[in-house]
Amino acid sequence: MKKLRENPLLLSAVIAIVALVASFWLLNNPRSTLPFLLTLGALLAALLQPIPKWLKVLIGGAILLLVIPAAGFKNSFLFELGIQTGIYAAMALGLNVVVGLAGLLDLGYAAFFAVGAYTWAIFGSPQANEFMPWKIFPLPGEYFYLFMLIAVVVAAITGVVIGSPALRLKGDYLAIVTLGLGEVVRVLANNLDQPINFTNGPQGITPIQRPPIDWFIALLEKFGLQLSRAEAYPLFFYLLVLVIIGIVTLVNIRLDRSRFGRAWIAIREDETAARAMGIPLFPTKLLAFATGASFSGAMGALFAAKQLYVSPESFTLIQSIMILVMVILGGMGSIPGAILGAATVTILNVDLLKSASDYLNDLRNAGFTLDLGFFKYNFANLPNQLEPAKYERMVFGLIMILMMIYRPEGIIPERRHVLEMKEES
Amino acid sequence: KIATVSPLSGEQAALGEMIKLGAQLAVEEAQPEFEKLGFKLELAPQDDQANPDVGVAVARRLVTDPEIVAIVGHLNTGVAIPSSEVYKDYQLAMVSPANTGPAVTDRCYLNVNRLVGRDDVQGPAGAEFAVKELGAKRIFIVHDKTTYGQGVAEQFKKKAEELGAQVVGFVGTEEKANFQALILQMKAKKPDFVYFGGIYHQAGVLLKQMRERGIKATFMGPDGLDSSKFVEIAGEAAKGAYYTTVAGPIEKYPKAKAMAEKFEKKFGKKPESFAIYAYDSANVVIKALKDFVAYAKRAPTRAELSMLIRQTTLEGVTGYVAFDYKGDRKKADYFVVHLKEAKYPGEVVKVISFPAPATKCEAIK
Amino acid sequence: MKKVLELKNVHTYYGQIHALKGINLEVYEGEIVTLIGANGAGKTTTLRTISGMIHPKEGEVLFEGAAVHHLPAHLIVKRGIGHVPEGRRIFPRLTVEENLEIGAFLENDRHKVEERKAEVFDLFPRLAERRKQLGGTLSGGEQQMLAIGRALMQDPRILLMDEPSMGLAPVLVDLIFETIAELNNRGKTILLVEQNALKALQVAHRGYVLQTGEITLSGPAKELAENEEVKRAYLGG
Amino acid sequence: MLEILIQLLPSVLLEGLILGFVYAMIALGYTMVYGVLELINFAHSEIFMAGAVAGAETFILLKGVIANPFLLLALALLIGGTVAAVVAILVERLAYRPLRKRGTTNRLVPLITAIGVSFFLQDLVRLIEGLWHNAFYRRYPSFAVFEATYNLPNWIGVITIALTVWVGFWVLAYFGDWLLRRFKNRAPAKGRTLSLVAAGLTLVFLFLYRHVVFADLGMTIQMKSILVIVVSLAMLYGLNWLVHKTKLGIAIRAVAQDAQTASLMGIDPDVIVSRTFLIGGFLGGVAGVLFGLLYTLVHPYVGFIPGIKAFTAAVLGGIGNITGAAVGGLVLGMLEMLGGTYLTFLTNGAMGTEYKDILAFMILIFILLFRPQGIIGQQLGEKV
Amino acid sequence: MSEAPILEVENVTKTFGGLVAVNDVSLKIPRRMIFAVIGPNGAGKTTFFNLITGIYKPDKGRILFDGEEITGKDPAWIAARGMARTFQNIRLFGSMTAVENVMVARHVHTKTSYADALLHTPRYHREEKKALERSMELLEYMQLSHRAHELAKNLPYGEQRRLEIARALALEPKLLLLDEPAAGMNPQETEDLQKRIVGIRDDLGVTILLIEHDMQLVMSISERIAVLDYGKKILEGTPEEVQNDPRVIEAYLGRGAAEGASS
Ligand SMILES: Nc1ncnc2c1ncn2[C@@H]1O[C@H](COP(=O)(O)OP(=O)(O)OP(=O)(O)O)[C@@H](O)[C@H]1O
Ligand SMILES: Nc1ncnc2c1ncn2[C@@H]1O[C@H](COP(=O)(O)OP(=O)(O)OP(=O)(O)O)[C@@H](O)[C@H]1O
Ligand SMILES: [Mg+2]
Ligand SMILES: [Mg+2]
Repeated sequence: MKKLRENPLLLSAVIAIVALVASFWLLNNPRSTLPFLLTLGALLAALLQPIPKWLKVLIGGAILLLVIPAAGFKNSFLFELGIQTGIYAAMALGLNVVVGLAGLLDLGYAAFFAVGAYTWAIFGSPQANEFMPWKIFPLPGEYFYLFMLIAVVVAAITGVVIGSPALRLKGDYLAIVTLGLGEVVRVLANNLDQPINFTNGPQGITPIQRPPIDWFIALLEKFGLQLSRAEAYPLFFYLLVLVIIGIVTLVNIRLDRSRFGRAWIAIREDETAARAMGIPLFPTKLLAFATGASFSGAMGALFAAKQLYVSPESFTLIQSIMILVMVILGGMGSIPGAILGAATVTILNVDLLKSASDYLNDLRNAGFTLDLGFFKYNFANLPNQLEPAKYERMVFGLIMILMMIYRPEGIIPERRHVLEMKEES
Repeated sequence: KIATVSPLSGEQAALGEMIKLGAQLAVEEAQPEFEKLGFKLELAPQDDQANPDVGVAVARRLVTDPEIVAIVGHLNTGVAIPSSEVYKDYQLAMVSPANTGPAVTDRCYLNVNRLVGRDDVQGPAGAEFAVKELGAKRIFIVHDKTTYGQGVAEQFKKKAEELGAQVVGFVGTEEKANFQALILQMKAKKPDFVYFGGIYHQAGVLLKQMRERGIKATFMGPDGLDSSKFVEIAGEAAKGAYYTTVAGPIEKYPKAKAMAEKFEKKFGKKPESFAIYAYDSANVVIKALKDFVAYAKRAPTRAELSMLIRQTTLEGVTGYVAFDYKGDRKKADYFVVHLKEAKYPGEVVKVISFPAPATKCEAIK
Repeated sequence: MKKVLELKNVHTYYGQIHALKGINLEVYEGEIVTLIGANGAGKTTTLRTISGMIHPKEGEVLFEGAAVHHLPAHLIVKRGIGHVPEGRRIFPRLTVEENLEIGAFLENDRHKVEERKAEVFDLFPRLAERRKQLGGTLSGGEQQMLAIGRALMQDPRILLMDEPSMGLAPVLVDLIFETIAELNNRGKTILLVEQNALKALQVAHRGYVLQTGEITLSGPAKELAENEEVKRAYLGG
Repeated sequence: MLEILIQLLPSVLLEGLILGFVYAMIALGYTMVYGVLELINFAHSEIFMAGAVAGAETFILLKGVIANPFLLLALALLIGGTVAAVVAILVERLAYRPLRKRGTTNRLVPLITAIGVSFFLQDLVRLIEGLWHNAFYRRYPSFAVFEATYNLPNWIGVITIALTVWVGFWVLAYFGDWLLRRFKNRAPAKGRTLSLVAAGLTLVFLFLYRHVVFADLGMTIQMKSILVIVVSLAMLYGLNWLVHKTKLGIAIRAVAQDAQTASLMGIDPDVIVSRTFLIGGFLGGVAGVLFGLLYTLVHPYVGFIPGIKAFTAAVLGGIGNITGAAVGGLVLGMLEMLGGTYLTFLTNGAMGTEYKDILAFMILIFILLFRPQGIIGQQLGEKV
Repeated sequence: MSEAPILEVENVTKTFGGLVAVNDVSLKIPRRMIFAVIGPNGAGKTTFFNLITGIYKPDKGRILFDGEEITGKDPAWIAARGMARTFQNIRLFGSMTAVENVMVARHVHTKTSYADALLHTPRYHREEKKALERSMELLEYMQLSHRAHELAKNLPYGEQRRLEIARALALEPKLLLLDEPAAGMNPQETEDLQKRIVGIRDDLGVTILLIEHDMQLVMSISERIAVLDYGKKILEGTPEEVQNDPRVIEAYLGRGAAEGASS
């Protein structure tokens, strides 16, 4: 292993081969979990190990843009997985700015997600007719892109509004206040169906317009791909999410490496010292808060368009906590960590644990007998209460505990990048 | 394979589990028959955690599994709607044993059907009985802020007001333990009738606390109260309460009785709430499947099965099942049940037959 | 004279950092021994190793002949080692009196606790005046007195003191050194770490010079104070 | 309308008080652990739940065996408390201690662990209950003694109203004075003057509304509510005594402030932390049993909402401070009840009971803005 | 000296609960001077620094910095005006590298907007490069350039103290406040430090205000000394005056130390 590390050529070769094998395996078995995981593993290894940059780009691009879409046509669940991972990754990146960089514990982050989602949901559906004079709603799907920007702005403003009182508090007090404000947003969404019907309350809003993709289908046709709308949408959203993740990551990196990023970390490390070095506390914190919020807002709008339906149930405290878990599991303050954390949690939650329980269920249905010599067990006798699907949460909790015990700094710990001094020529 | 999708973990697991068990019973009963036909019928229970994200993800998993032919689920309308958007794209049939929100079928998808009544029917049915038969004048309405509870409560309110009763309070609450704030409001408003739109575990506690604090108003709720748990939780307080339900007390149907006995033998508990709907839902699917297989000697495509399910009729444990053009049950009987003693089930005091309201379907996309 | 404390070839690490590279050191009953050395030489680490706050990777620490280096701190303390830690480490939200009482945590005899408290108040009358004040609001010098008093409440066999004069006003520095001599007169064995090497060597019987984790010199305090090298490096030009 | 509001007031405050004591009981456990580990023990709500479920089992199992309800309750409290304490200690051993041993400084890591523990415990209890009873909702049996309702004499209600009105006027007077000072540069009035003004206005008010205030106010209280109040007061005093007057208490605080130095005093921090969890867990379990008795229904997910509320209460009062937890609980309980009852009336039904949590949180924020350290919490001015 | 003093403190008082930590202190500090504040432990020296830098708000009194009133202003605002400090207990940003620590203090002198940072405009590159270069220069100046890319928390104590000074200098201060810079240093290291402090004043023209218990250091480099006791300023004067004042000897120096310092 160590030898492998020291030999970049060998390492590159190994990773490339693994990636290739995994890809083929996945393409032939798009529905099984193992090849999928192996492919992701190869992707991860390619991005994290010290191999040449062009190879990283090549492997990463091939897997993300060719292999997964190709497999996705056979198993559109992969797209769903990719989209959800992407949405959460973007949010984790946003929360990473708030919690990871600036050290502000925010337990109400889903509130901004809700704000973004409702921004598009209300105007991209007939809902707005309920309280607007002109009966022109739903707005056509083209407006989606505009509304994504609006969602960013609205979420950022919400961030400022929520942050203004909350950020004057410290530590755990901040946590509880953000938790409360997050709940406030959800309760409002749940109750603003009267006296004026803004959100349609617990009934939720549906149907929501999706951005039109005729041009996309036409484009694909040029490449010789004939897709129906139903098939094209997942692909479209998948690619859209990839683009957004790209943008969001770039924004994250750029902020991290600017004076703002340094100021955030300084505040996280020592507020008093940071102030004594000329960093105004409140505006800087607010900036972090609003930045994080805007990421979440954008993803909210996307979520609404993808889901075609929003209701307050999607924006609970558990949601906020799960995003926090992603950030910390991945490694606080670390950008690849946030993405990986989001991927881990999402894949665990909607794929791995489900596959495992499906598998156990199959064993049971087939009456499989485990025979260890001294221990015989027929799965058909598995009591009903031991339904595997019921204990996914428990397993998830256990994984969280074990992760924290054995790798508390996260999967990819934050590592401060080295500032390179550009040589004067 | 038939899949059930319902929350199996988290707070709503008790309800979700009933869906699973009901369907499981139906599937296991039908297995031998299918084996004879040379096919294998299996159940794939899935957990949607009552969360729309997870629901959609599960839906995606299911549609891409070629073995899955139909869905029995979900529990929550909020999960069902986005998930059924996915099923629709793959023409995968969904038969809902629990979603009462009008929007589920008002979208007129060909593949989406439901067995339960709609909120906009059950609520008015209850209101009619409350006002006309029980003479309710000052009505206090409470709901649980879910799609289901609030939906029913709103429809109840509309009808009750139409019929000339006064609605003195209309309050939503997510509270599960301490209802004193509501009870104090009732004390001030002095209602003679209280309607609760929601499910038994809240209703039972609310009713118990109401009686403890001396509120004597008549209590009524929708089929969310149709459970022995309701009586168990409320205890003596349950005496005199009413609820409306689509499923008459099991004893009334010989078939249902047999089913209940089998269920209890198999799972060690009584079928409750959505179990019988799930049982019937699964049976609708099974019947359609069987018909097709027997005729065509091959497994149907999803589209074929969807079409067929819409046409299928069944003499189920919940009564006669047939779907209208939107996927709603053509005609559902609504029973008003009175708990004369604090014992479940109560006595049916009235049967109201109500067709599903017609909605204009726009050109189906 | 009885050997109270002995370090044999002790190696201590902070993660990768090799802080102590084979320390050999001994303290006899009734002695004041001082440990001097530059910043980062490992003085604090030596004391922390003795009292079990950090465990050596190699070598052994013998207290009254028995190896203690594998024990957790609270068990070592139980055997009779008192430690006045670097930076005082007063419990900021306990009162002066509670700070002292917690020092006598292991003593179950109320009488003895009261007796010792009286002794400490006798030694530092200033603390008696402040007995109800929160430890965190004391001034630096008072905190130092409290830290010493707290260690005395344990009635340890040997007292480890880490830079008791750091950050103190010159008058207080004098007072602290007088106190150390006074304690020693009453029979306490003391291992003293000091930046103020001149003063330390004046009060001590013997001394060790520590340099980047190794002992480079040792001997009677008087001799060390005369040593040219020591003078140049630690006593100031 | 106003008359109804006034007549309801004593009952509302009384119910708020009871609810407040429930929150206070749970909040004590949070504060206890926070005081030592500076860790928001998110799993406390599940420890509480374990106690509640264990209490229910005790009741159900022993109902036929033991006839005396008070003895039965005592047993349930004991068993519920013990089970919760054992769970708490196990959680500490298995999940938190390894973290401490690793010396992780990041304070969010234990938080995530706590969330994991919460998930785990919820489903674990469900699994156990499911295998045992094939169902996981448990109902506390009712006993006539506990449900006996007592009418409180009217004068208590009258005094409550008078006091509330007086406080209301006092706040108004104070605010008015503040305005005068701010805009007219008047010298501040003495506290006594303000009180006198308020008292005078109160008398006028009582005179005007005497027919309302002296009508039957109908305050009732149940035996089980009285039990809750008694037990939580006992817990509060007991804990205060333990933490401030005993050696163990001083040791607990010492470990909280500086575990490493505490070990230099011969204290084994592990033992102290374990004991803290034991005490906190026991209190949580007792609270759980009383919660179940009061509100009837318990299940594996019953802890979450009261847990969040109690945690809020602990913060509101000043986290880490025992009296603060109680005060925070009471304030939160009252606010919730006031908001839940009155909002509907005040907004004419536009905003109802469902906004009570919003109101509670708004006030929480408001209070924290003026007292960032919580109501009772001490300002630990960081010394730079 | 016609120039106005860099810092004027007028009748400043600060109390904590019942304790008067700083009691009616007035002080004028001329430009380009090395000025020391000494006094017994708990005399209020650090509190005095905290008042000047805005970390505490005075209960009474006025503080003028460079002719401008700064009483009750935010510490960041004051720092941006050109006042920098070090802390009695080192307060570096532990998980940042040394050079990043210094760059943090360049915050106010870096003129990149949020949009610049996002879009990587030419101005961003220019400013970022400037900040980096300046920071490296300062590390060089404090002889720390070999440590530039190490995490601050991994540096030895003495280097951490120097890094704190480098960080403070990055603010381009007109006034530099040092709180016990020699604490925990041995005589040898103290001597180095002494030279560097004088150097900073001479090279950069920065006024220096210093708290120190090491009389050797204080007496040899400061031009004026103020003595605090129980929050009150009891004396101000040249080192000789202070050293020989009986009150100072009684309350602070003690007889032994007074001899030690003069030797
Ligand atoms: N917690 C720690 N983590 C990592 N390294 C440490 C730690 N504490 C001390 N060191 C390192 O160990 C070495 C010895 O440090 P130690 O504190 O024992 O020195 P010292 O002689 O007491 O110095 P000083 O005079 O500054 O107190 C130093 O190089 C220091 O950087
Ligand atoms: N935040 C605070 N809260 C309460 N008391 C404080 C606070 N900060 C300082 N004090 C008190 O004010 C007094 C002056 O403290 P200060 O730190 O200014 O002393 P100092 O002169 O710097 O002493 P030293 O030389 O020991 O550093 C002390 O009695 C201290 O306990
Ligand atoms: Mg040291
Ligand atoms: Mg100081």
